[in-house]
Amino acid sequence: MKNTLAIGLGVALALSGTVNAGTTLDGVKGKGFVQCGVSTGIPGFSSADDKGKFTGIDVDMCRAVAAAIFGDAEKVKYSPLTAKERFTALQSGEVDMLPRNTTWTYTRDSSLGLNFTGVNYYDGQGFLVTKKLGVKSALEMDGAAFCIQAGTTTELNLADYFRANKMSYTPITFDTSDQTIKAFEAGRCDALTSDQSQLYALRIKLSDPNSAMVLPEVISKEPLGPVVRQGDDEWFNIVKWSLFAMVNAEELGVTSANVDEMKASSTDPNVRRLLGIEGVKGEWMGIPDDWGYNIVKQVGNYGEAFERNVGMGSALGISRGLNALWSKGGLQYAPPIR
Amino acid sequence: MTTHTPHPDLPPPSTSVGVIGWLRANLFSSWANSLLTLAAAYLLYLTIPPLIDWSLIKADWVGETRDACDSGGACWVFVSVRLNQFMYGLYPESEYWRINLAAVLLVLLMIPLFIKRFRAKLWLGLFILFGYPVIAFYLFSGGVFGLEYVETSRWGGLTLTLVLSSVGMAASLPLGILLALGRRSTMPIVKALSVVFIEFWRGVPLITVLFMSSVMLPLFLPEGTHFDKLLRAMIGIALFQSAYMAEVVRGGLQAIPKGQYEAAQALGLSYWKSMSLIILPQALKLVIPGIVNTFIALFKDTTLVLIIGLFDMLAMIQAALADPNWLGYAIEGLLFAAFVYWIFCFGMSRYSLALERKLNTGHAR
Amino acid sequence: MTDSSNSRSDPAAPAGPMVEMRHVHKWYGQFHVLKDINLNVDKGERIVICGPSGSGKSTMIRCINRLEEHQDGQIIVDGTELTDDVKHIDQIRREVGMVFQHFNLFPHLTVLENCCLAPIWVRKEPRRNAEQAAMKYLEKVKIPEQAKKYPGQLSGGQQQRVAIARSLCMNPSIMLFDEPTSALDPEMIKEVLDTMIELAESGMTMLCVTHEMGFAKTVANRVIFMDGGEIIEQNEPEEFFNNPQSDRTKLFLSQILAH
Amino acid sequence: MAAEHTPQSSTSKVPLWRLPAFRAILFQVLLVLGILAFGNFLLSNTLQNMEQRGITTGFGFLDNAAGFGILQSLIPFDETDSYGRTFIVGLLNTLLVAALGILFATFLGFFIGVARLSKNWLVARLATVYIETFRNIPLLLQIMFWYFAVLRPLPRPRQSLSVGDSIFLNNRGLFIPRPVAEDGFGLVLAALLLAVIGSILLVRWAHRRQEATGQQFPGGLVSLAAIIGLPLATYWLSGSPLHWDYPVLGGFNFSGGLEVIPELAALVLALSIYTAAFIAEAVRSGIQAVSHGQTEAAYALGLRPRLTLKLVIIPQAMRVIIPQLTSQYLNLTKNSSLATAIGYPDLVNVFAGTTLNQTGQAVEVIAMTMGVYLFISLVISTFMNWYNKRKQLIER
Repeated sequence: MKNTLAIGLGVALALSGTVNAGTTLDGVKGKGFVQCGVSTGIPGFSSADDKGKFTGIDVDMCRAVAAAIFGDAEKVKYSPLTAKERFTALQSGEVDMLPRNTTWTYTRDSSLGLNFTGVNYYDGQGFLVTKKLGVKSALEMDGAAFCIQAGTTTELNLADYFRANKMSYTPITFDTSDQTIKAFEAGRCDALTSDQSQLYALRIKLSDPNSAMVLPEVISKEPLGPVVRQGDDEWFNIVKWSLFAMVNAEELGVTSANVDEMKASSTDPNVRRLLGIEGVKGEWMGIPDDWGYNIVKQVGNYGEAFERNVGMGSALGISRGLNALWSKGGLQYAPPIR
Repeated sequence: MTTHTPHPDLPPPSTSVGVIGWLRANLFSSWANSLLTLAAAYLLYLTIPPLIDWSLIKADWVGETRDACDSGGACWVFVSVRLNQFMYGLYPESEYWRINLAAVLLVLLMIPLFIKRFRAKLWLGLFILFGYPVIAFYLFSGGVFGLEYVETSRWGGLTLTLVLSSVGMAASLPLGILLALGRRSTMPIVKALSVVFIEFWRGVPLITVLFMSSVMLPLFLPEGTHFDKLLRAMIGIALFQSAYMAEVVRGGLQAIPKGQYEAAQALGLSYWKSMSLIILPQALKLVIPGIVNTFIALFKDTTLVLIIGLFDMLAMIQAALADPNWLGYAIEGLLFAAFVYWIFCFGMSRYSLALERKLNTGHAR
Repeated sequence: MTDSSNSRSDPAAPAGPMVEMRHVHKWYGQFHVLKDINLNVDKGERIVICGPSGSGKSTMIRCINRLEEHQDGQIIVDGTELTDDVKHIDQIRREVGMVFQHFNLFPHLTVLENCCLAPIWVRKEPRRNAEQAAMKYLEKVKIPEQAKKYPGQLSGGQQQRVAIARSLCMNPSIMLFDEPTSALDPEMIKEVLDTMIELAESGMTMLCVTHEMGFAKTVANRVIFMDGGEIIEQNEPEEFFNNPQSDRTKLFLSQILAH
Repeated sequence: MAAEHTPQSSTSKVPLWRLPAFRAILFQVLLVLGILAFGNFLLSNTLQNMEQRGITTGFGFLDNAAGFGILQSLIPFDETDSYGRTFIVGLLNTLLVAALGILFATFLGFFIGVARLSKNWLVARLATVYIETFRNIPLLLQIMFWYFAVLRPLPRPRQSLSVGDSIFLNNRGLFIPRPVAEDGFGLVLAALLLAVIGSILLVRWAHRRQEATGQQFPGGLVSLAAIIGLPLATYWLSGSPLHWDYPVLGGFNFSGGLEVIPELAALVLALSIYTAAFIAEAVRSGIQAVSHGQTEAAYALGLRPRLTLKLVIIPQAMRVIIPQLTSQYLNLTKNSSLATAIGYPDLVNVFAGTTLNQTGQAVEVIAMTMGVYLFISLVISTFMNWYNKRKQLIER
């Protein structure tokens, strides 16, 4: 007995010793897929249909990274995470990247061991109220009860906002956004507060979406973007530039429909660099040269992803607003690929 | 000498037997009792008829959409439309037969356990506990024999509940036995370690254990070590329940008279032989009800995995409740879940009771 | 006797029977356990009841202090009739002591506490008096030195003697013994029987269900044989053993005395 | 051992590794080494991982301002308070739920357990149905059900159900007037204190009198009357030195008064109903463990049923019940962590939830959380062991 135990222990130690601390990219290549942390269900950003297939603008970030590395956008596995779990899951290596409606803040960037790679959606915190309540502004809501999702910046912003305006409020905090909307529907709270984009997404989950409205006010800046672990610059770059490639593609007018044509015939050096035909090398980040082409071909440019998932054509019907390209009055601006 | 002829049996007075006697003895033996009976009957009158009316008489059973639910009673259409998801989770529909096959196999394997004449019950039981899970695993996950690979994140519904609980049972029993033996060991360090281990797991809530295993475990392991999320939940559940199991088994070990230990030693058996051949079979037999109770607790505890984002049956139902097409049928969904869990738990507890009775008479003879 | 109601069987005769059973019937469900039992027990009488198991002997004596309820007939104990009236039941239970086959001592109380419990709570005696009385009876059953111990620390024979002392503490006028020795090891039977003999010699009225025929021969005034829920035969011990009247009794005696 | 007659020569002949004592020591040494190695392995990995990923460590975060609000707090708390204080707030909320749950579960459990043994067939059956229903359904499901069942049928604040314009019930909770002490209320408290002390003395006196004279005195009843009556009388005589803070309907909801939030109500309801089923079984098994012979012996001695219960049955049944009861209390306390499923701000929800998420220091936060539960359970089981030892039946 003791012998087998000792041997077993030895083997266990030896085995675990051989798993070397490699880079995230090596790990991903070894596994053959990107492990991507997404939400447990925010329509338009990341949600699974009843067949278990994930879609959304955040999901498209995962797919873009997979396309860049493997040339196959389907090589992704999704970990649905609650807001509470997400950072621990990323820190611990449970997931490789976290595009999950996560607001870029100083604390998170500097003390959690995380790096934000960019902004794939500029958002702001708003309020969803029932029309019957007759409230026109958040400033009229002294003493109201708010349904919030635990572990979000929303929780902090709400506190700040009411403190700044010398008003009181009651926070009712749930683990998932589904719970918040259910409690809102049941009348547990007067208003649901979250990022505005999410409010639109949650509103369609009400039995009568028209009974509720999103207040025009925005009380905070919520730049949302994919997050990776600190200390792995190579991986940081891959995720960051996957996003930039999508924005650049939109700016250059390259879409999934015309990318093959562009690749064959475009003479614009910017396009040629984006598609990996000349000038820049993928191997600088340890991935194939045609990474940009693969992203645009399989996922589309930023505008396509936006329209498909959250834009006017989707169930959410959100206008581009802040998320329009810088050249069109918005904030989306990507450094050039060169 | 007279020959004694016994008196004929007389019928008892009519007030003490039959319906009247029964009523008098059981419902109206005193005025206080009568009052109690009436109160209880009133309570039943208040609850049962409306419940039956709602859940059976006025209920809607067939249909495809919520429009089918218009008669004011329970809307079981919601459950029947989503039933496949509640049972199989997000498992690919074309592969349902694999789960069904595994279930049929299990039932077939279990049948001999209820046949009196069947001899090798112990071996079969051990096979079901330890051999069958391996078969079921390959059936479910595929990737061999040309079966399509289905990743564990798509396992769900009742299937996942059963997978989690059966693996938990299979793993926690041997671990629990080892710990119980460790706790009763004469070696001080072994004993101390067992005590610490048991008390630790018994002292913390399962939810924190699951949380730790689901998100923090990779932090403790070398970078790049990858563990399946389901497997991690299983490890958490197994460790947690093994501590409870250990205490149950320890109770059995303590109940075995000292003479049995001495007899085993006198036969010159080594520690492991005397334990596995003499002591444990008796001790485990004694604590079967306790073991089954631990299994029941484990079965119920598997619902907690929904908090770490695994889709067991309860989680599938919750997800279905968020479907805007079916809002407002939470009661039906939760009642259905309650019913399914109840059937399993109640079945197990009855089985343990029957077993206990059978073993008891065996003792008396 | 303060009870002025009609329950006195015969107010004119103060030395009337201690226990009087008239046409007593009892059923367990459909099963007729006691069939038309008629029995008079006089003051100071010592009666041994025997019979095969299931013959209703225990049931009969347990009816006397209402541990079992009879459904037909009358039972009168020391002038008080047993009815549903709680007052009567209390009255009778105070007069009747009982010793059980399995001792039924209270395991959470010491021997002394076992003995004092009823005197303190039922007769409302001061603890000091109750304890003194208890010690007296413990000395009588020859185990005063065990007073501070718990029942679990005593042997079976000692426990049964404590049980006897416990009953005596209530100063009963009649004692019921329900197979007091059948749960004991052979070497302990004697010590319990000796105690019982001593008690008999002090003039206590006793009803005793037992298979100890030696005890019956030496102590009893009367032996009763029961079978199938009826009293089949009753007689003085000598007559009973030497000259049984019924074939059923004879068969029983041959079985019990054969070994 | 064949060689035991000549121990000296045997040690020299038998190889060391075949001596049981040596094997035991070797095994234990190996075990300790193995565990140390394993622990070291985990620790070094964790440290390395945290270092590499730049995760802040240490407990310094406890002093930082939390910046979020908490639904229910037993101590003053606002957003500017520290994370350390969120720990206290969560812990107190957990203890509140546990205490309320234990209280209700015990009453309900004893009631059902006794009903289960009732001679009344209908009552016994109902109790059985209760037990078999609620202990065989997962607690998490029951919590969700009750939360839903509590929340769903209740009206919005403006349509609150009310009793005499002072107690209001709506889907934000139950609002009752809160007593506020004025000057002179100390007198009432003093009266209460006096009554309690008096009652203790009275019960002692009654006991001593019974020892001495055998006479009994209904000390319990008189004490109860005194404890209730005396403060009430003082309250009335001193001119009702208490006013009530009534809940008032403000803009969105009631303010003032005492508020019971639906999350708390649902959680306490679910926990007590669930645990009561187990306590009822413990009570039943405890009472049934006392053999029928004990009751008969007591009856034969002339003790009435009530006294029999008090002096013979309950003291013996409690030995069986108490250990099971304590472990149910422990389970209830641990199960209160399921609060997080319905958003009740308990320790797991507030501290291991929001605080963990805002600070990202999972290791420290989870360790503190587990530590608290571990501490509670160790304290309770230590008490239980002590109790068991004290109450063990003394046998040969």
